[in-house]
Amino acid sequence: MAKHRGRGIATIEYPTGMNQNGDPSQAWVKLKPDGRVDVFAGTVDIGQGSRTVHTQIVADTLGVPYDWVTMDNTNTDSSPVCTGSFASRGTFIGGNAVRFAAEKARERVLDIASKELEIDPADLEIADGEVVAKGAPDRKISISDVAAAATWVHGELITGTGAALKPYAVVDDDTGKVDIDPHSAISYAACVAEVEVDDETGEVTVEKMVQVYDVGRAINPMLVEGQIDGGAMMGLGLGLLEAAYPYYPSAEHRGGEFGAYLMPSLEDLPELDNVIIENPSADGPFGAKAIGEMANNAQPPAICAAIHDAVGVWVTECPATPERVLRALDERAEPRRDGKRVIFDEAVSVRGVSANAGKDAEGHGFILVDD
Amino acid sequence: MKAVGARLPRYDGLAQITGQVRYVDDVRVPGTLWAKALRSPHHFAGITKLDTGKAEAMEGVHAVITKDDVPLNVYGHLSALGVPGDEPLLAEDEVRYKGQPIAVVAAETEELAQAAVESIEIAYDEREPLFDMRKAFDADAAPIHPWGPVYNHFGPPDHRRIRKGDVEKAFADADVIVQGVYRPQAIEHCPLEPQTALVVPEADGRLTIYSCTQAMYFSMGVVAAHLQCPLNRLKFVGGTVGGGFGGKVDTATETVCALLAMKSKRPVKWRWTREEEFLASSTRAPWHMEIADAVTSDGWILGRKMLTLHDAGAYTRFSSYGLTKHAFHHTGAYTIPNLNFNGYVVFTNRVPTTAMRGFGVTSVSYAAEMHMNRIADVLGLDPFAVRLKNANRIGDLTGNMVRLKDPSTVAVMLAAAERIGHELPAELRGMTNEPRTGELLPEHLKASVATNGSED
Amino acid sequence: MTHSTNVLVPQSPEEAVASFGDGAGITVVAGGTIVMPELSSGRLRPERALVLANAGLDGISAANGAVTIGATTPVLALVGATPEPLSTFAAYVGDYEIRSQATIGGNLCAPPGPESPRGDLQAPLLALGARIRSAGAGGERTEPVEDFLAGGEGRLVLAIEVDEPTSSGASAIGRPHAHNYTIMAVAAAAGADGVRVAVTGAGPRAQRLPSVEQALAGGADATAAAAKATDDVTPADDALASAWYRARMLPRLVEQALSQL
Amino acid sequence: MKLYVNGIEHDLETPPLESLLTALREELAITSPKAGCNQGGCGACTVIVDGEPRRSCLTPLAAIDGASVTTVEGLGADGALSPIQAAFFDHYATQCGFCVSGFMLAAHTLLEREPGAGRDRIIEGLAGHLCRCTGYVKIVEAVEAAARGDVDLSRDRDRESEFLTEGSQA
Repeated sequence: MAKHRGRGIATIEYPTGMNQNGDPSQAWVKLKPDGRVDVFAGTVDIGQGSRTVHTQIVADTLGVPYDWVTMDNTNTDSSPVCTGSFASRGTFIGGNAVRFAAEKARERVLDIASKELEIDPADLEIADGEVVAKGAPDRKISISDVAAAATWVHGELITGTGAALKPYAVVDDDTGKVDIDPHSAISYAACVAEVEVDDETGEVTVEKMVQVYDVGRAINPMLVEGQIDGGAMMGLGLGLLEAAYPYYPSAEHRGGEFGAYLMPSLEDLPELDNVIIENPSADGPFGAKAIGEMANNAQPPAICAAIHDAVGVWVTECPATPERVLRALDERAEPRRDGKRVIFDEAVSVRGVSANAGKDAEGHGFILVDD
Repeated sequence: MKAVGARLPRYDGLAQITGQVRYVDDVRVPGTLWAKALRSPHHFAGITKLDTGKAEAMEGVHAVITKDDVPLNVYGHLSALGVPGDEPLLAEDEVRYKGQPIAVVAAETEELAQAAVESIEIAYDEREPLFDMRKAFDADAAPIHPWGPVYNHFGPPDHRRIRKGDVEKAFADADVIVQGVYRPQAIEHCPLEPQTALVVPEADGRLTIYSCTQAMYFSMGVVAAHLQCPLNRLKFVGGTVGGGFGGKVDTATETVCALLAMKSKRPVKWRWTREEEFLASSTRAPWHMEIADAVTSDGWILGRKMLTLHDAGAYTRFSSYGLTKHAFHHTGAYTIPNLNFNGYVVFTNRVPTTAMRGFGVTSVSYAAEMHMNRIADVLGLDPFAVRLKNANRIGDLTGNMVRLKDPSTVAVMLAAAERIGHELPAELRGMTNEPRTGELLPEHLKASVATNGSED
Repeated sequence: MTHSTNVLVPQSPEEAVASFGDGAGITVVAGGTIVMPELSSGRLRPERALVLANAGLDGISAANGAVTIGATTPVLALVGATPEPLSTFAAYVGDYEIRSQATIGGNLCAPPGPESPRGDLQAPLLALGARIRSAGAGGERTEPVEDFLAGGEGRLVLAIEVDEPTSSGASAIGRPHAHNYTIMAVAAAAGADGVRVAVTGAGPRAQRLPSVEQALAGGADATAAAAKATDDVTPADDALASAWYRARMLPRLVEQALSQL
Repeated sequence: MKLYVNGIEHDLETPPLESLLTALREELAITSPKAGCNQGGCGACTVIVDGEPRRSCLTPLAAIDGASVTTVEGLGADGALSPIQAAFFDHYATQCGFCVSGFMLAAHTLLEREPGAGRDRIIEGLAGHLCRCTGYVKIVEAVEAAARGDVDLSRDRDRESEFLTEGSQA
């Protein structure tokens, strides 16, 4: 019996927002008479912390303390459209919606302040809850007083709406070419996994993962770390543990309870070393790109590369269960070499399984290199 | 700036740690009825008899619904985007996966609802299921849908294509061609909060829908379509979800509860058991990916041919969307000048697959990165070096002809190499994402990357 | 349906035995870890339920080299307080909360799960040659654990008696997963009458491995004896592991357990 | 059936073979224990029964007549956070929040059994609890901090007051 250690690398990219775009988020911001800020947006908080991120964006866009901002995302009567919390669109698209709304409200604050201070709005700036004349810091009015003046003197509601929508990108069905960018931004990540492989049981233990993420701007680093940590564990589950159909393609032996479904637990937790890079996007709120979805994409290939580094076999079917590792070790399959071709995995290819000689109706080959 | 960039606590953090966050099942409305579903015990079968009479007659049962009670029964999750609807809310004359809902009962208690479900008389004509997506192209493959086992609405073709450059020339010019097959499997979403909805019929005729959806407006559109009602008939209440990971983009319970609430004129709650979650909630899709790369001995990837099969399960849901996204990203974090990609959405008699974290791309990240490591191994090169050489750079064109503005392949790789102490030669250590020049702009890339007219 | 179930909560062992009677139509709730999901889901709808929480059937006592364990003794209490390999196996079960709630009697009587093995403790009890005292039709009786497992359904376990082995061994597949069932585990114990070896997870219930025991008795070393393990069992696929993998691992687990003797 | 829940005596109408979870959620409307599986497999329903952590979905009422039950609603005293709650808050040991009540109650009892428990004991002690999001890293960090006594108990439950004083990095 021997245990072998190995290290593997994977590098990935992931788009922000729905593929091909066309997925709006909208928001509404209003000020109470004391300057406190209400944000209405339909972004669902599925644990990623979108309420926190949205209120952070609004606070800094308006120039008010964070604890002045509340957010209602509870229903479709009060909140305008949000396409949904998926496709890593919350911070970028939902965040832009609240940013745009807050920018509009900010303009209204400056308008009212301008009337109160009798200074042109262009000569005013907002900082720490106060509207201050540029170059004359003693001439200022608090946003609380601006909101009060709007309410009781000017008979106005300080409010702003915002909508973020990139137009739908049309795909050419023959070539896949798009007419415009089909995403809002692209995030990148690298993962290095270190594993230990038991060549007698096939068991793989992930000892450590070093993960580097470019998220554009970490609006809330703690929440970003949560996504990275969580994605790492989900990626570990994908790479090593979980299978809805343990004998795929058979549909038999699906577990019906957690006790019979191998989900990552605390006992699987490796050492995680996270590095966040901030290479800002041009259009995202404060330069943000995205983090949520991509966070479980790099681990499965990194883990399987590490298995190869440790014991010299490629496990190309995820999860790399002890059985798959052992069978690969038993087989020690070498690729077939045919001229300059190096062919792995022939037996599981479409042509290896399908009866129709690997051609579709148009005669296109389901084999990678045509005969 | 103060708030942005700060490690602020969660907005709802105190509510969470004091047990005050209210998820759907925590909402209590007096007089609520409970829903239970009759689900298919077979993977594939015709329904030859369905009689809900006994269930309807049971005391304490207030509504039983079947396909006949749904104003628009067949709808698709992406119908609004023009993807043809193919999935009935409640089974029509066939069931195409084990666990597919056929009828749903609302009764005074969950036990009573379950007893009523068990009293429904139903008979099936079992058929041979198809589970292996690789066999969907066989002449004798089971026709799961009338149009066959492959989704055929990618414009005129029945598959998603990427065509870029001259892939045959790339393969002819290559020193080595590396082929491999990659097969990540289905997993469960397993949010700890099961699918749950509560629908309250209001006095003014509106329906208040307490939902665990990840997408309130999206789900509202789905419910309104099935009900054929205007949006202001519905008020979705949600925004707080006990985990989703993509599975709660499916509108799994809301529409059925709405129909039961309308029929019974009582609030109705449907909460799936964990057994139902494992049996009938959607999964991440299994994928089958074959890659052949034309490479040079020194590690340039000249071209890629790729075949992808996406196991949609029994109905499309988001599969066509996911496959297109997959196609757009099938070169990973690298620039490959010559491409030929064909991807198919294939139906099988599984629970429909749906979005899950990384949708469409998780699969291709696995395949492309596994393949990259194999290429490095076959060529005897450092996997960091091969990646850095082919890494996305500013101005590079992707497979769908998007000009990259700020790619970070180089930055994340160099940071990773430094963190683990992986030695790189100076020319790689000094790389940036700036546009290619010199040795990093070889002839094969000039033609299709730097001077292509499709920029911006 | 739990609403219509007649729930009996005996306050003494005698009352428990009387309430149980011949066991007809009765469901026993000891720790509840296996039976409660069945009741809550409505899959199990007993006429009567016997809740043993207050029946005084728990406790561990030792006398004359034998250890007597009350049927409702929590699995947690077995850890470090009962002979090996039972103690080690008890530590394999679930997590702290499951171990403190599940009972040895419940585990002994556990039916196989729909897609997983259960009843981890059956293997060490087989290896230790445990004696099971039970009540039910025909009154109380004490019988070897093999006989109880073969025909003990419908009986109320009162106590389990085991002897201290001269040596023991335990081995299990896989990293510990507190929320998953044990995939496969092997228990071995040496006593006056030789070595007994049993496996859990290789069939619907735990089984002894007579071919291994005979090989050992015939002088085979651990490796040679362990190679016989697959003669005695035919593992099956389930959600946790395939028959192939279990068959592959079984001799290794047996050898590991035997090497500890 | 009688229970003392968070110090208050309740005579229950829930049938005795129903689970403690059902009684808490459906009859008493104490909703912090969550029905993640009703199979004992996730730990989201864990509460404290007579000082010990228990899967409330696996506990029939008939087995605990007269017991004292503590949920997170009763964990802190008089509006103050308990150390484990403060630690979970400070270390962002929650994402969707569905599992957190079970984790905190299990951790609370773990630290009562083993004050000063180290990382390995914490992982072993909580390993039966699932967090799918999965915040295991920060959950362990939180419990480690509570074990060290490194928690700020002065925190006000009102979210106003705290936020920009400590987190800001300008």
